[in-house]
Amino acid sequence: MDLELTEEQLLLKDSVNGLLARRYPDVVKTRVEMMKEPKGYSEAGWMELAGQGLTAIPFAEADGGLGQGPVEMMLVGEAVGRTLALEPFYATVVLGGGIVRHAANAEQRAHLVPEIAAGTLTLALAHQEKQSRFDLFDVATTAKPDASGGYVLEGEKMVVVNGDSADRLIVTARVAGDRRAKEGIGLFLVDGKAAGLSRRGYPTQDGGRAADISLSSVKVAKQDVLGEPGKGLKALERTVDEAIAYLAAEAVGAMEVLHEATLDYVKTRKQFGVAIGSFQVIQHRLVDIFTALEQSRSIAIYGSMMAGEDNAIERRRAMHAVKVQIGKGGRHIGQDAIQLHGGIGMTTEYKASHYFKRLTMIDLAFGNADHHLRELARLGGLIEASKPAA
Amino acid sequence: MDLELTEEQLLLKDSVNGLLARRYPDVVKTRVEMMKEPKGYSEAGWMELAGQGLTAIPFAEADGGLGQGPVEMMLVGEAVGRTLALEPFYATVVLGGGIVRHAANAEQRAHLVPEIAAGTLTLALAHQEKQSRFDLFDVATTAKPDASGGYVLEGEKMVVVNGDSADRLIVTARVAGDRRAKEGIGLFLVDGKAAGLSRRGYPTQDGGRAADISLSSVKVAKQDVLGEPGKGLKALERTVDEAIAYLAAEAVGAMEVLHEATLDYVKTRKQFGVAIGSFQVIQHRLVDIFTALEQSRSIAIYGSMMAGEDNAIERRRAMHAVKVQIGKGGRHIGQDAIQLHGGIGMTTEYKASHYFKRLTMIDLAFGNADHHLRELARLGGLIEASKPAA
Amino acid sequence: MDLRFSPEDIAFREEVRKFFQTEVPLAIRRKVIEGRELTKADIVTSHKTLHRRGWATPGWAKEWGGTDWSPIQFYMFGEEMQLNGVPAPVGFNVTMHGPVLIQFGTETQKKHHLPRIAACDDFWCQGFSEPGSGSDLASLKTTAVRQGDHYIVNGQKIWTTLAQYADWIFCLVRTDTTTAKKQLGISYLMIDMRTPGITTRPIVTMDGGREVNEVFFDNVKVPVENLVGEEGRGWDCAKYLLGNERTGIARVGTSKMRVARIKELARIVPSGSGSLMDDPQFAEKVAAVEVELKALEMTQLRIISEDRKAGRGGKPNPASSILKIKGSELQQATTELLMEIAGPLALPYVRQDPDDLGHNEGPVGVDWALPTAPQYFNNRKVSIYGGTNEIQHNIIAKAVLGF
Amino acid sequence: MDLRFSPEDIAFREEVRKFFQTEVPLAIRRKVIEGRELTKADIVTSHKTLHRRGWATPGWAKEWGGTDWSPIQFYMFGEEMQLNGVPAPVGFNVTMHGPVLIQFGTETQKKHHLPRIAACDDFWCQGFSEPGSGSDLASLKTTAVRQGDHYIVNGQKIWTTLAQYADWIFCLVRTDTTTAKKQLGISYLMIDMRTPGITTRPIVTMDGGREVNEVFFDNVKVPVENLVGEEGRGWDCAKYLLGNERTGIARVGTSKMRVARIKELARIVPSGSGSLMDDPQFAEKVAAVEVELKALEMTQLRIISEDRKAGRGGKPNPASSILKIKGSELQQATTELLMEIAGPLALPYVRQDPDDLGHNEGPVGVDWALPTAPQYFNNRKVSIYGGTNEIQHNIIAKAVLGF
Repeated sequence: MDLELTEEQLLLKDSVNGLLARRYPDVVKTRVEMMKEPKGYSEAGWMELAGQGLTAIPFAEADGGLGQGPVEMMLVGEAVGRTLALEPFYATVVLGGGIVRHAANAEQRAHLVPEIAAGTLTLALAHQEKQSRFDLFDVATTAKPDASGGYVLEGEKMVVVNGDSADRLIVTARVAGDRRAKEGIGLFLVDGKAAGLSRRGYPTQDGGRAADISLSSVKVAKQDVLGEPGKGLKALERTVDEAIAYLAAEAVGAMEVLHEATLDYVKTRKQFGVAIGSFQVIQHRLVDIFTALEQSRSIAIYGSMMAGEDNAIERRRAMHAVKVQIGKGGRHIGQDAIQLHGGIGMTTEYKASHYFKRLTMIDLAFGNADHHLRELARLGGLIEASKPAA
Repeated sequence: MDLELTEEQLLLKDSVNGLLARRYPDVVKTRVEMMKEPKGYSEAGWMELAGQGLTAIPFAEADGGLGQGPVEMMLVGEAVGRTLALEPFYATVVLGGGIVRHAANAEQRAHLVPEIAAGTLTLALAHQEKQSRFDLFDVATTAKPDASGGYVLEGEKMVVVNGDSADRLIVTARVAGDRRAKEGIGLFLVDGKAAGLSRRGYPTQDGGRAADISLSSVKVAKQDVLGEPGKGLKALERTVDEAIAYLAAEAVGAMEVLHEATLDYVKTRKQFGVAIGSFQVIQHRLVDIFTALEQSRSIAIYGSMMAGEDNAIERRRAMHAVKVQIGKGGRHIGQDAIQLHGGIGMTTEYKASHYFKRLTMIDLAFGNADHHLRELARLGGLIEASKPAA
Repeated sequence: MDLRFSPEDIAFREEVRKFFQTEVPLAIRRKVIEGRELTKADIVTSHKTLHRRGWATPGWAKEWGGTDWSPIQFYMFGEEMQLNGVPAPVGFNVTMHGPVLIQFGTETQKKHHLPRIAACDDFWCQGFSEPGSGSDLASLKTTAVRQGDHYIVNGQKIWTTLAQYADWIFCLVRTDTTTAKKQLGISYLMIDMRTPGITTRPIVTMDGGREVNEVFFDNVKVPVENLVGEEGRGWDCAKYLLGNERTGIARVGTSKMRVARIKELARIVPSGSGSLMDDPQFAEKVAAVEVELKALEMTQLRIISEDRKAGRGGKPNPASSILKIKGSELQQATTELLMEIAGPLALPYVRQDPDDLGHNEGPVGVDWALPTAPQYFNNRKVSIYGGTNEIQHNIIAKAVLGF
Repeated sequence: MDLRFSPEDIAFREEVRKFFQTEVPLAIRRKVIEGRELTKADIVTSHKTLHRRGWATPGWAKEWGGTDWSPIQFYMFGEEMQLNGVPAPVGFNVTMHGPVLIQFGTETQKKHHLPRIAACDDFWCQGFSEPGSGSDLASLKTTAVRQGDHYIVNGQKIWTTLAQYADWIFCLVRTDTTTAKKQLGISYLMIDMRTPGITTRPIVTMDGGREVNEVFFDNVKVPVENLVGEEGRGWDCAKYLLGNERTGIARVGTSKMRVARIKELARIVPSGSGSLMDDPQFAEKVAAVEVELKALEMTQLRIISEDRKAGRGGKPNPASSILKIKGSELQQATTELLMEIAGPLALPYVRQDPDDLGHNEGPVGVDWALPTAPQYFNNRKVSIYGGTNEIQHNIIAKAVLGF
């Protein structure tokens, strides 16, 4: 049991924090500039992340990655959360990369990983549908085999994060079974410019970009079918579990900034001639924010420890717990940070609202706190019932 | 719409408050004396309540009552809550009297009501069973018809409030159907000294008394069968709805005292040289207690208004809402009152704990807050869904 | 004690409801119910519709176009307005500046302004808050220096709601900077927004809305006849204004309307085998809100009835701070539940203004889900404005609990 | 960074668990798990069992019978103790007075007292709080006046836990009433409870328990050799004592044990068609506690690891106030859930003491349900003692957030 970071991890932490702090000297101003970019982020910035090797972190060295793990991903997530960085690390490396790692065969990985690592290939995961809400297995989009051993996709996908600009999309589609069957889901690699694919991009509530995507007889070549068709759910679920651990770290980074900003604000903002931080009620609210932050940090660490767990049930239990705590903590800290800032907290000109909105959308990603609480309860929770006395 | 009390109601309020305040000059001391009494309350006090006509309030004038309603019962409940009076008004008039009013025939009422009104007959409702928890219809005790048109009872009842001393018990027993069938429940009037009936009395957590009761071939004469056997659930549910409205008023009375006591304590108790009430955090906690009290008072009034509602579903919805708010409010105020009192709040020598414990047990009576929240949700809540736009 | 309403009151409610449902355009009412933004035209149209019926200024003195409704009828009117998604008459006109003029204005001021205020021929806004003064209003710094028959106004106001729509602004300004007590030396001025030297800058709130603004005054000439009340006694006007319409702040009707909307939408959103409304956890969260709301409604009725008995006029009942605290909590809880229904579909940000950032290749998303996140974000303000909930706690602690 | 425990640590945990489960009588452990009261004999038996194994005083210096466990092993030992319902060694002996003697005592005092403390041959209790001084400990008034080779002690202590079992009491007394700073002038005395002039009165708590007492001192003669540390420097001992064992206060193991008990009982209680544990609402309430508990466990491990890194000894990490706040909330949440399982069956009050009020014709009620309400009531204390949660907030505000 060791909760200290290794030398390498400390170095990574410093370098990624340094890089992003340099790229986002003023979070609000930088985001405003990026939103004007066609892709909603700076391509130069993206190449810089790749240049530092961040995009290679989770991939096996054999495939052209750095062979690092969830702790390293946690360190990146926390830095991204502190700066609300808009580069598509989450869409490309966490989600797209996760599917590649867990579903693609060696040949496909040998082809894809070096490109991802180099920053020359961006990905997006197109799984959400209008009706599917938080159920990954709820897939109405269909994939029909064609003569060439490939497939033809038909359907609608929604709020695909960075789906408007991703070079290639990973689309979930059904090769068998009815809409909510857990079997019969395939994972397909589709070019963003493929014939029959149309995407309508838009900004998101948290300052990023996403797209709604229509697929009408979109052809997928044999070599772009990831994993055994029909058996895709397992890889998808494992990827989402890793994404939850990553999002937890990102949330903790955002909570840190809100805690610092609010603490700083109440110590300087004067009302009735004194700093509002001199009121005991305000001080105790900050203590509760600090407590929620530390509890969230603890669960994020737990998440990064469990993200690598091979037992899917144990991993799922842990991620349910992570998402519950992160959702509650983020909501508490976000709402209170706005409240304690007062009017200025409501504005887009000041940073607090940007962090609050990001935390709100992290809670809605892959199931909010109450959804995961329900699922955790269904799995029997974390602790075994005791045995009746002999 | 009028939320003012009538002249008569104001008079009743003053007299019952005056009477109980006189009988309970020091709540803790008086309770300690009463607990030494064989019945756990002062029989003289009980006769005094009857002498003031309180025991006649809800009964029809034709039957020998005062023909008053839920508002008058609310006024008594609030006064009882303020003094934690131990006289068996709840067991005899609210519960027992409720069954008599809703199930007994004219002849039975003509016989029973004058005795209840005179204070010469005490009752107890024996419905709870080991397995039944909060389900009134869950009845394993059986009633088999005998040749004389009467019945023979067999079974076990638990925590029958004032069941150790009541002159007569109203026992729920099954004449037909399985344990959880809503049909087939009968209501039977049984003498406390009946052959085959044994009761084990004990003090309760909130300072009253109750009994566990065994019934082994207990004979019930024809004239002691209340209402049509097998159709007893309706009257039982209506009685319990009225009991919930009454308990809400009692809870509000107890909350009032805790609010006053805590406010008084923090204004006088000194720490670090100043009254702890000078700390803003303490002041805001008292504000939250005050708010919970007023919200609970509001729902108790609502409850008394709806207790007379004939539409069983509407009445039930309302009582679910009442029990939810009362349970939450009582828990919040009770726990915070103890916390703000500190060590002294933990002791039986000081009154706060007595009110806290009573509020705790009121929540557990006939379903706690979360139970009623679940049931209210199952009934679709209080507000209709809006229609989609034309 | 009797919860039932009299036949007269029931008839009144029917009449009001029928009017709202038949006379106020459905398109406008749907916008309110669906949580979409209103245009100035929507607000004014609704206001004028009510004005034609004599219902835009029910609380005013009869001679100036008020009604003789009972407190219950006022309550019913407000609740039906909210239940049916009717935009309230412009509050700056009707519940803020109008009553101040009636109480403190000269005959000339009343004769000229009140009819235009009532009819919303002029759209008013409120110039109270300043960057330096949030909850501490009396510390305001905008100055008005007497120069012949004008005041020269310099300074800045902030959080000025709908200033971009306004023809006039009523302002608190400092006419005397030498007074010891900072409440003194404040005056209440009416300023024509078209006067040279006034510039308005929108403040974009996190929902992308442009409700609030900064208003800058650079040597703005205001005729002295636009002074309301005595010079230096503007604080009286402010106190009077802030004391009005306390019970309305609970917005019980709005929250009821949202609960109904929550149930409508949660039934069309699939969850597991059924709809989200079939999920016990979600249904119980909604029910918990309904219980609080019922208690709050009763608390509001109790305060109305106590105030009536005590014959309180505009004077606020300190207990009504409960209405502000609980009312805002419930407005926030209901908007949060609406966003939860949308779930991942709440993510798209649909531009609200031409100069908004990010290009949008819509139509995107699911129509009903799009306003849910902005509405949730926007409603964070209700526990901040009009005295934060922390301030409301202080008020109760002092005025009710005697700390 | 690695959550997995080393093989050595896992072996250690196994060894500890096996010892607890085989050596500490099951009857005693069941009492703890079922929330029943322990007798003095239970406590002493458990203490002596651990002492025989050398595990009653693991935190002491090795020369006095301590161990060289790593922080992780201390954590595992404490958690296994709680998970298995093993009564902790008497805290007054082991984590309070013992360490103070080792730090501040004379060789004679150590040689005479430490072995008896470690073996629980003497049962100690703590005389700090006084009626006038709750959280404000330094304002204590009990006096000790030097008279030859004795101190004459007069005054009163309150909330003295298990004084009725105690052979000795360690007290803070005022030896100098003239000092400006009230922390000065306080001394730390060891007093034999059999000394004439000491009377103990039980304070019955709302659960009917008699854990705490008032202790009165009426001209009690205490030999000067029972002074620990210098006269007037008792505050140093107090600070040192209060700083020890901060991470233990989270009682994660106890709450885990209770969650397991909750699940055991909720499965045998019928609710609707199934068991209470099958009810989603109840199951979700339990799960919510488990999540908080997991986060708290990680927070505790982080603080242990930080303290180890920072080489903090007894000095408390201010962040450990989080452990007190969250730990007490979870102890209260779990006992409340246990009472909810009992529901109406929690009502019977089974007398705990011969002089208790109300006659009882038992056997009554359902055995497992009877302790649930008293346990809930009793646990209201955990957010009060050892510095109320409000005080813990003040500590974090000051020491961590720099207010």
